[in-house]
Amino acid sequence: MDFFLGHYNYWIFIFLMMLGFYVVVARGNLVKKIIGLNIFQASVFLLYISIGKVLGGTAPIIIDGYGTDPVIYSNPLPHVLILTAIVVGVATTALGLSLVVRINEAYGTIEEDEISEMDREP
Amino acid sequence: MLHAISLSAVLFGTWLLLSGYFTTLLISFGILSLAIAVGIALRMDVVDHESHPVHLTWQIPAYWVWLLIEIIKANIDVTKTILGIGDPATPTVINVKPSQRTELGQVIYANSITLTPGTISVELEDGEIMVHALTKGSADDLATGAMDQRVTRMEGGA
Amino acid sequence: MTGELAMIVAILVPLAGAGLIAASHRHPNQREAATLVTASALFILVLSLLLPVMEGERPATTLWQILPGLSIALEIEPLGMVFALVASFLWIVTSVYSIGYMRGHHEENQTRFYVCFAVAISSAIGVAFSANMFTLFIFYEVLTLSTYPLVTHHGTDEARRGGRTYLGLLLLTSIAFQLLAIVWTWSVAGTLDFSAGGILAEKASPVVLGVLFVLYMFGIGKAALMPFHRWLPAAMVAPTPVSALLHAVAVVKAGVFTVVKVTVYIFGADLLAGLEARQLILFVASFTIIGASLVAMRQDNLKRRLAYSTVSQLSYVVLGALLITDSSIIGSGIHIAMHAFGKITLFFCAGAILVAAHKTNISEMDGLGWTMPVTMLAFLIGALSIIGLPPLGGSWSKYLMILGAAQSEQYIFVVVLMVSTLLNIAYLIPPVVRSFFVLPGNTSGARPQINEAPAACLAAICVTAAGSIALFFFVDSLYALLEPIVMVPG
Amino acid sequence: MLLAFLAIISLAIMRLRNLFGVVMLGGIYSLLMASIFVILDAVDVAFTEAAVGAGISTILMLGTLALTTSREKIPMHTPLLPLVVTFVTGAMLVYGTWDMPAFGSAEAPPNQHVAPYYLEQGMVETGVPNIVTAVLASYRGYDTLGELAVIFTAGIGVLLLLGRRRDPARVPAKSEFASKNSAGGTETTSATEENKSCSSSGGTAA
Amino acid sequence: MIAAHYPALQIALPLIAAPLCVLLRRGTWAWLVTVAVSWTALYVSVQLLLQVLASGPISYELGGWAAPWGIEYRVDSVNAFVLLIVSGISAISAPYAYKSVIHEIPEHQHYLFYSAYLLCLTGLLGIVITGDAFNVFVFLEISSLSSYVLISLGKDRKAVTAAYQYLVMGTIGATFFLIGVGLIYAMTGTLNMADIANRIDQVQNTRTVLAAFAFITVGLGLKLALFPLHLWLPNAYAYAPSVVTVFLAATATKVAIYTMLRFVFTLFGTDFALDVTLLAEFLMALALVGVFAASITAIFQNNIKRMLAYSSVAQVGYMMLGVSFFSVTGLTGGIVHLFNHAMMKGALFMALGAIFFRVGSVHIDRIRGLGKQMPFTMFAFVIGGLSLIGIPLTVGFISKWYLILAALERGWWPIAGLVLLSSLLAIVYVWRVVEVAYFRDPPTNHPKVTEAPLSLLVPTWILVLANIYFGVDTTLTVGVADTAAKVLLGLGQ
Amino acid sequence: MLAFVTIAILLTMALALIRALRGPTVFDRILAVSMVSTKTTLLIAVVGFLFGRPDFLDIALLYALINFVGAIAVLKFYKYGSLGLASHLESVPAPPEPQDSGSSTEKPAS
Amino acid sequence: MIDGIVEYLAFGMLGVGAVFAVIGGIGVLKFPDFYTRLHAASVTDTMGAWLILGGLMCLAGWTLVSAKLAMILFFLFMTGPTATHALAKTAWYAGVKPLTTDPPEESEGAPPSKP
Amino acid sequence: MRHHVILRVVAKLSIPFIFLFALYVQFHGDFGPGGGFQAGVIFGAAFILYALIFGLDNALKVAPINVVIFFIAAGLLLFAGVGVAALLYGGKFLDYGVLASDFVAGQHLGILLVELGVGITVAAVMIAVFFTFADRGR
Ligand code: NA
Ligand code: NA
Repeated sequence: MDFFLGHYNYWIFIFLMMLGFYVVVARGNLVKKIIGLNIFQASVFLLYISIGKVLGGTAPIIIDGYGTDPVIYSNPLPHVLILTAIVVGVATTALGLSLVVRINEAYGTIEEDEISEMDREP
Repeated sequence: MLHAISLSAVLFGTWLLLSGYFTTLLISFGILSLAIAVGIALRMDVVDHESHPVHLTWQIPAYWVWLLIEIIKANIDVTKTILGIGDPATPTVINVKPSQRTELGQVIYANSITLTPGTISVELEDGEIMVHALTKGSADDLATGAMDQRVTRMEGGA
Repeated sequence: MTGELAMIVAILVPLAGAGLIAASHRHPNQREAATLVTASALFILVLSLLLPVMEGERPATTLWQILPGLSIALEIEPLGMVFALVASFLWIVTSVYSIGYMRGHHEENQTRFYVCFAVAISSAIGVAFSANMFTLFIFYEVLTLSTYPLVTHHGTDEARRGGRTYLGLLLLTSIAFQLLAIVWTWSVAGTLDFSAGGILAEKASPVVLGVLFVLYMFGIGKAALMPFHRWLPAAMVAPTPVSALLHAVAVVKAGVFTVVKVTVYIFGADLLAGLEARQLILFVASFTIIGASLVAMRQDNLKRRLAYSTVSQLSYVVLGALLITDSSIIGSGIHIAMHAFGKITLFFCAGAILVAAHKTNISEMDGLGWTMPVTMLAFLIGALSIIGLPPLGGSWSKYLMILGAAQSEQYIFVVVLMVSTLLNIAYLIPPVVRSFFVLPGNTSGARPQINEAPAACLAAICVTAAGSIALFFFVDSLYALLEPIVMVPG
Repeated sequence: MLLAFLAIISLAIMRLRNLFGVVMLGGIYSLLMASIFVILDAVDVAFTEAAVGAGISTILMLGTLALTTSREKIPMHTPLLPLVVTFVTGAMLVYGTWDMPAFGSAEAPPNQHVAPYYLEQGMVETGVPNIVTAVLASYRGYDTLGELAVIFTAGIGVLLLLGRRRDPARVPAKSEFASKNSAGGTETTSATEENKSCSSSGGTAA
Repeated sequence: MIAAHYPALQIALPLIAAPLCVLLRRGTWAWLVTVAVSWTALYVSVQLLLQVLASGPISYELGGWAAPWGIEYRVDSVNAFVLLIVSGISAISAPYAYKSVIHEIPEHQHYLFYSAYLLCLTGLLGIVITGDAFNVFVFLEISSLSSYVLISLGKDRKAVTAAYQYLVMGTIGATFFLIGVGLIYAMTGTLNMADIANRIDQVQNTRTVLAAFAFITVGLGLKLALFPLHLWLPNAYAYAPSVVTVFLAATATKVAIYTMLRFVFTLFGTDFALDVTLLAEFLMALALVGVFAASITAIFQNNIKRMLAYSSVAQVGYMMLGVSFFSVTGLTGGIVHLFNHAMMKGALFMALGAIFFRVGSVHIDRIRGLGKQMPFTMFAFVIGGLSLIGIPLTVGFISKWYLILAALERGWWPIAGLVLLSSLLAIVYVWRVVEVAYFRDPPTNHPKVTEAPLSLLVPTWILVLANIYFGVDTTLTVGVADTAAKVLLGLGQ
Repeated sequence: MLAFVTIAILLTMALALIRALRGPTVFDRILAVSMVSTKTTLLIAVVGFLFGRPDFLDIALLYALINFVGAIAVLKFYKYGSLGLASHLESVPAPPEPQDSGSSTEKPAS
Repeated sequence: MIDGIVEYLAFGMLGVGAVFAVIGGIGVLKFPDFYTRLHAASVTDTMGAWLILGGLMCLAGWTLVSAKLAMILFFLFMTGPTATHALAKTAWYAGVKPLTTDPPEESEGAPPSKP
Repeated sequence: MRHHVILRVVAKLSIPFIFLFALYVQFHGDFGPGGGFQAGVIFGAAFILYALIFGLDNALKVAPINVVIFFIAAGLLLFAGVGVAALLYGGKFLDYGVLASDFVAGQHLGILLVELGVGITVAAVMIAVFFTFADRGR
């Protein structure tokens, strides 16, 4: 039971991850794929952040310097990493969407099947 | 200019409240920040009587208090409707003609309508506000024009 | 000039010639002059090396070490000397012939032809002078690549198809088998140097050695062991001088030369004697000798018939080398030279017939002996040399091989050699007979007009035919030259 | 609970074919994420998620839909392979969690090894009480430099992909006009007409 | 003094140059900056390699923070070699870019193009030089994002689709990598590679580490186009602008392979990879299947760039095959092939770029008769092709040599045979081109074509000659690769 | 009490979520988004108190400040089909061509 | 004493606010059409939000925290109805017809228009 | 959308506050949540709001695209420049400690500048991205 309580949140992240991943690989709509990627990445962010959580801890912003009263802080390192990862995710999304726009301009559709159909014809 | 100065003052106050650090460094940052904010705002041409109604400053609190009471009453009405113990929902669309002279006044009126649960201003165009009301009752209340007069009075007080 | 330097220069001279030829592509006369001058220079250079080698000198030099134990190095030993001599001499003759042929036939892209030819000769010399298997392999591949444009010279669909088979099979065998064998040899022996007695003794298990041996034998695709012989007939689409180059001067000779080298210097007779795989290859070679002869008999196209003849003749060399008796090995070495002269004569004749009479099939050659007497006589000489009748060079090599087979009491190969001789007669003599004794039916009995090939062609034909005869008489010195290769030190 | 919401929203996003609706649900997703980050003590991360979610993500998506279409078509192919791939990946991850330290454990290696140094020394060494900032900008400032380069890349990437060449002849005329326009709070009808024709011609020219 | 900061400069220079290009706003100036920076980067990487060879690994603590708290650069002979490859290719393709870019990209985009190019360079160098697992991710994304952009600038509309595909696959790969790093972090509490290597022993037999290993391998496999994760690559390379193809084909997958080597050997350790996972068997099978499948596909391509792109997938197979032997020889072969493949593919794609410059197409029908019309370009292509096949005296031969040797060392001679057989497939596709270019007459309905300009030819021939030079003089390449292999296997310094 | 409030907010969120899932029009979904956004603002504020870390209020303030930008983008999207049009084009009547993208009453595809 | 009163006041406000919020949420589920749901939503956005924020302010007392809460309150007050208005307007333009009592009709199906 | 009176007025009112808030976030990243990235996004959001309501042309007049592009580059250069400055002062790349006489003060200064660089580039990129998308649609 302890094991379950200590890990079930990971499994939810994994479920989310798989949902996002499934959307990316199974869906033919290019915007939907990007959204799937976002969900996929977001769940990884959650995974990282939960790794850094310390039960009974608080946000790693030092309160009143270092008093005598020991305060437990959560691990700041995953936060830092995920800040970077979020930014990277946003950048990827922006680029991906611009590509989708360009594809739509070039093909008149954003459905993968239709695009590959058009590419197949000479 | 007046607007710019007053905006600066308000922003500076906001900065102090937000910051909570009263060191030289951070206050200088505050001044720098408000300079940037005001500068861009001026460049955007968003600093005028509409955005910064200094002329209304003293009328506003009184109106707010009144509005607050109205909102509470309206909240209770809508809550009752939701819980099925008050008037049943009888959606209505009505048009009201605001009596305010300025667009700002009309905006305040329209937003007040929206803020009050049970009525929503859908469109403000050509000096007419289209309102969607949850119940006939709230539509009728609005039609009495009490709120309209309050807003106009506040506007006129300047 | 020291021997070391001369070796390097010998390889560079044809390359420089190629440059000269390319540079004078706008002036055909200059270009041909460049070819001839280069060829002569090369021959003289190679000849200058002959005496020291006969006296036992072994000029050697390492040019470059690519990896430890893996270097580009040159060394002259008797077998290579023979090959180099043959190749460089025949280049002159072939050049003369080519000039006549190419002009007479109004071929295009002649500059490319001569350039590639020169590069091919350079790599043939490189093969001859290689001091280790790696160096040999490099020149072997350059030879393949430089002859490819020659094979596809006409650029027709047929030519490209032929070229594809040519390149495909040669690269397939050399890369898939030979290279594997080379790397393997290097990884077990740590060296690839040709050294008397071989380098593989006690370096690997008999199974590995057997596999290696088979890989080598089939990997040397230019030796055209069945079933990897198809490239040779396919390459018949090329202009005739090219066929001459392929069959007599450079390509197939490089193949069998490599076989002998591998046999003698990589494995060594002693090691090979105990190898089961040797028997296997002996039978493959025998099969090739007989099989190719049988196929040759059925060919009406003269060049194709000659091509299958070559396939068959190459396996003589393989057979001779693998019988691993002194006389058979020397015999196979001699056969490289003998066959070169014989076969080049035959090809020259075939080309002459094409240029002068525009005929390619044997069935069309009735009475041709009377219009092209010189050519057909030369053809007869060449054919007899291939068959192995005295007083022609080919008789010696065949004799030495049969002797070797008998000495080692492998009589079955004696039988093979005898039967194949009969077959040789069966496919090489009919063209001659037809051309002289069968008269074309539709002529009105009038004596046909003499209509020989261009003078340059004719001159070349005479030289090689004469060479075939001369070799019969100078075989002693050839034997003496080659003798050291079977002498294992210690 | 929030996690459950998140799962439900994700499922809905997956199934909904109206991309506009999907974008809206994406907005909710972001809000839920921010809340969860707050609860997991990752305030800075939550702040970032909030800023991105409210400030740019939705708008960017809408911008894309405006330029493309907002209807997703029903895929023709069978999703068997994706299902398998997804399932295998998920199974691998679940397998991987088996030996992971329990959620929130202070004894987990990440909370024992490097991080304590930051928490103990970070403020002393950098003078910054927000340890996340200290690590972000100083200890791992190089990561942040890289992150900025990523943003920069995306910026010039979008400009390269979608940026249009501005017609030099058109810009001054236009801006002059526009400044006249915005100087007053309202504009005249004739100005509206003129400006309209101007912008439409500019649009086709580019 | 400055020598101590070479590691920092290696990355900082292109990173600073990228925004500088944007500020300059002029294509030509941006190009000049790009050339200058590329050559300086090459100089720096040469210096680094010399330093490493002379005095062992270099550690550079960014921000002055000691590892594992700060981010550390760690240069040893493995990554110094890869740095050299990347910056060397950049130094040669930057001059090449000038005319090619003018020809293929609208003028007002030039400065942004060079900026993106420099960012890509920064990203690739950054991945290689860093000693921090998460930092790898960041620089991976810099290089990836800029690659997506660069690829999408190709003239064909398929370029955009290809870029999109790459973006999706690349992001999945990067996210997998991120998951892997996260799991490692969860188990070891650190991100510094050296520190991970030390601490992972205690948790080596956990399922989490195994999962981390799987995710990192698959993630990087996507990036390095390991069969069957290569689907993004052919179109991306085929439709990108010429110089982008040259640069990416010669560097991007190499860097991903390097990263995989680093993780498998240095972080997880050879024992783990061999004992706990079936990596060796898996890699070998994938590599071989990949080599054959990709080579066969390449044969059927009519777009030559696409053909060479498939060939790249096959070549990745060779590199991974070398790795899968887990021996010094095999690894040496794999690493030396990193270098060699960069040389040959660089030369081949440059020649194709020159053809595209003149002909406007790289379709096989359009190169008819080019052997005569563009003799130098086509001859460069032929030599590059020979190198690809593995003809002696070219670099391709050296690679094959080591791969075969590694197989034989293990006694797996059928694998050696397969390697050689697969070279024959290369003959087929290379020769298709050669045949058409030399033995077909030029099409009559197209204007006459002339030889490519010198600014394209010279870089092409530099690489062609490098193919020969390093095929003959292997002291540098094999020497360093051998050292690197020993370092990775923990046998050397 | 703060815990109770937290639960109430979560409950409200859940209700809004159900609305978001049910639709039926996209506007119902937007409405749900806007509700969730206010609830998130509150939730973060309350949680900040619950944890004794009022620093969190900055996030709530952020939401309060810029959440309506999204709503305006939606308006712009629906009214002009583009985010870039200038205001003065508003008077141009929109072509009444029906567009299925924003169509109402669609349910998640099954 | 004062503290106690303020605390009770705070709890009272929080509790009532929470109740309003939930009821509004129920309304959003229960009401028949989009516009009526908007009304229900505004209950949560006004009373719900204000009372909760007000309660927090009481808890915080005269501190900067309260000031921040006040700012949140102010901007919710400003932007909340703006968003609601924008939404109603959008729906209106998109052709979502309100359900009116006089002729009871199902009018949600009207497709919105987008130029 | 200038005729959307309500929106216009509210936007005018809130934009200065959003700017101020963005800058507050920028300069208080040391003490509380936030920092350059968040500030940049918020700053960009204010511009986006302006562009949504007052039109892209007006927004481009306030922030011409070339100026925006300049800032995109400038922020990154500022960050990297701090790194190089550290080199010149004799420290390692990005070692802010050497930037001032006191190590901690140097760190503080470095963090401040670096975050500023992040903020500038992020804001400019957000604006540029929005402008580009919006511009494409007309
Ligand atoms: Na209302
Ligand atoms: Na921060």
